[in-house]
Amino acid sequence: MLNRRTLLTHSTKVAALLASAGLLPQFAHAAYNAAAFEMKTMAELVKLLGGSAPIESKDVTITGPDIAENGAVVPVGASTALPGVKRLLILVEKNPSVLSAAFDVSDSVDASFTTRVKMGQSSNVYAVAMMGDGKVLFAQKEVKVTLGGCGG
Amino acid sequence: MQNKTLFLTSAAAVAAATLLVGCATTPPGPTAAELDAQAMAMMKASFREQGIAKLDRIQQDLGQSACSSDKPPTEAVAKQVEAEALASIKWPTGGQYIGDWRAGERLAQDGRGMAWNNPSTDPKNNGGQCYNCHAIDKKEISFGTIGPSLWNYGKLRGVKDVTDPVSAPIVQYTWGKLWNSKAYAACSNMPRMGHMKLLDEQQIRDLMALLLDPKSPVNQ
Amino acid sequence: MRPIPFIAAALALALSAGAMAQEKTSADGIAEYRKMLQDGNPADLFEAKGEDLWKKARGPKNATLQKCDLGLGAGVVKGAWVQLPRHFADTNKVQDVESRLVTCMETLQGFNAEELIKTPFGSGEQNNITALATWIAAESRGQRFALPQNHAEEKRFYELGKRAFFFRGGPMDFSCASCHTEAGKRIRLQDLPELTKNPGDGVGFAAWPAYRVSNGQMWGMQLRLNDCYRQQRFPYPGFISDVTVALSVYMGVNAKGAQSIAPSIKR
Amino acid sequence: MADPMRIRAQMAGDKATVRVLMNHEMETGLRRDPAGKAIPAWFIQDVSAQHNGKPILTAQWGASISKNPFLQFSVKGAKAGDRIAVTWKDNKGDTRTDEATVS
Repeated sequence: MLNRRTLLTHSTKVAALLASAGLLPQFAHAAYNAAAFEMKTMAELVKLLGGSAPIESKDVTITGPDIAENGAVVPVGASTALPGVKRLLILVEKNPSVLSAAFDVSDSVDASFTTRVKMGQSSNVYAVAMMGDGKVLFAQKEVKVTLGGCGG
Repeated sequence: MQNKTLFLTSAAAVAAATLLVGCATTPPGPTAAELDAQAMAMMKASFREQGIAKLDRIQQDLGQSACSSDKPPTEAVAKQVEAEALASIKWPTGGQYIGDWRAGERLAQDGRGMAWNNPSTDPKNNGGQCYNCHAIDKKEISFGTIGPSLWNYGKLRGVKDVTDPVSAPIVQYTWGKLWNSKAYAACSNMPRMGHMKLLDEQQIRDLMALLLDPKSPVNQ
Repeated sequence: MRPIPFIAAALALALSAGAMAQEKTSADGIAEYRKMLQDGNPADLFEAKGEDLWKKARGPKNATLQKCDLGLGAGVVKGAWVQLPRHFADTNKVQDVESRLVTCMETLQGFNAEELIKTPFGSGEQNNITALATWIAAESRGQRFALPQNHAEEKRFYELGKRAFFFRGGPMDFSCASCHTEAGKRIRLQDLPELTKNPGDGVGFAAWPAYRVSNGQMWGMQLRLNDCYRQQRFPYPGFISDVTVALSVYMGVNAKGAQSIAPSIKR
Repeated sequence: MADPMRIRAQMAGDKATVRVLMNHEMETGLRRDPAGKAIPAWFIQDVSAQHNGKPILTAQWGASISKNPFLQFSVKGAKAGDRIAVTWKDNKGDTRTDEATVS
């Protein structure tokens, strides 16, 4: 509820920013896709981004711990050695917004990124590779988030 | 204020050293008793009240002061602490010992309460914080090890029916342990849940159910 | 026929170790998680900020801290951390790193010490003190703790710290000793260092300051001890009050020989 | 102004491994302060990197990236002495660029 309203105001703000995007050439071709960060499921998200139905694949790798001692910081990595990958996504199934990060892959970098995400509860995390030919491949892994000790 | 205390205590230490210097080859430091007194003064000077955490919290009762060193209290003192604790136990109204294990599990998981950032000292705001120190339901992997495992607590002690008189001794002991742990061990690490008003009677009943109810997941 | 008893024995062993095995698995999982966080500790951000603050002219006197004496002489930072807290002749006080920084910020930069002490953790100059402490600790990374115990006040503070460590109070009867006098114990999944002796390299006193992932904050020993007392359900220990410095002397002297890994990363 | 990033870029074979730590709150907008008031969302949305001035990476982040974000990636064909620049921009329009030399 709150989420949607906040995101809507963001979209307006982002639109305004885009008008002045000439000042930031490196962002000129990459408008922030606020709608993508509103999606609740992988299927919805991939559809929005124009990909075909996602298929689980051994050629995509998701890295992360089996157990996260704290959900505020969960290290996750997405990678693939497949040629022709355009975009790598990191998703957390049970977060309010399923998409955490989207990386545009160029020839100058490996299709391999590591970052850290917040997780509200134990959940599957996904690495999703969007290929140049429209195929969408993914890998998944379950991460258990443990409760903290003491009074917090 | 802090500075003044330090100045006064060091002045006292210097004075003590000067007095003794005539009869010792090396200047002796303060005696153990002097250090005890200085430590108490330091505790008083170093803390201030914050929210619900008032300064009376560092005024020790007999049991607290008896268990405040790296050595255990003498047997006589320990016995006195235990006897006073046993006498303090409030047994459940109407002999009703057992509540709802589901509510007990929620309490056992909850580690909140009584800290200076908590809004009130009302037991309704407090958890039992049991998993901080004990394994209880096996399904919870995030458990502490300061206390013993409570997995199968009732089952291991042969409790098949909590109302059966055969179970009465263990039921009563468990209530007493939760109400005032010091009744059975003067320097137990466990908080006195009932005696210090950390939990109310109904909350303790619910924890009792978690531990003793044959239907509780703990006893499967 | 020979292998059968062996298999049976192995099976029995496996069964009896069942509960243990599950515990082992979660412990391994947590260890793996912690290892993943080692590379890229956000404490680096605070370390860099602290170094800048040390060298930057600030305060009413518009001076740097580069003449601050952390115990090894004016401006000597490397190695100072593993000898703190210690007695300082100019203040005639046993001081930890935060307490000493307050002295230097007052004398060299003209800050008001009372104001600094009153500033809550996580705001204003208190954040700067934490960043400075982080950098100072980082400059001694890998060195071994060797707190001096020559001065009478250093010895006295050790004894006072020991008494504070065992002091039981509050509505839950907790002392530092409730959790930290035995090896191999945990609260939930958090390992508890045994602080009455050297708990090992990079453990306990030798692991702070640390970045706390749970709240994304950088914690020096002052904030670490403050939160210990909050969890002990005690009243509020004053910033750089005697009890906090005395406890650090007690833990620091006990940790003699332990290698400092600060700044580290913690749950 | 935002505090600087920490960027380390080290050669590993024929690639440079880049590790970035950014100073940012990464508020989700879903939390409340102690008084019960919603804390507004404030997070990095766009991240980009350049190798000797040439754009090599763009990314979009949501509010679920952890506070004080960490990012690791590898740059092909880099060599010691090259410059790696990283830029972020948050939802309030604040931006920061820092640079490191490959070692």
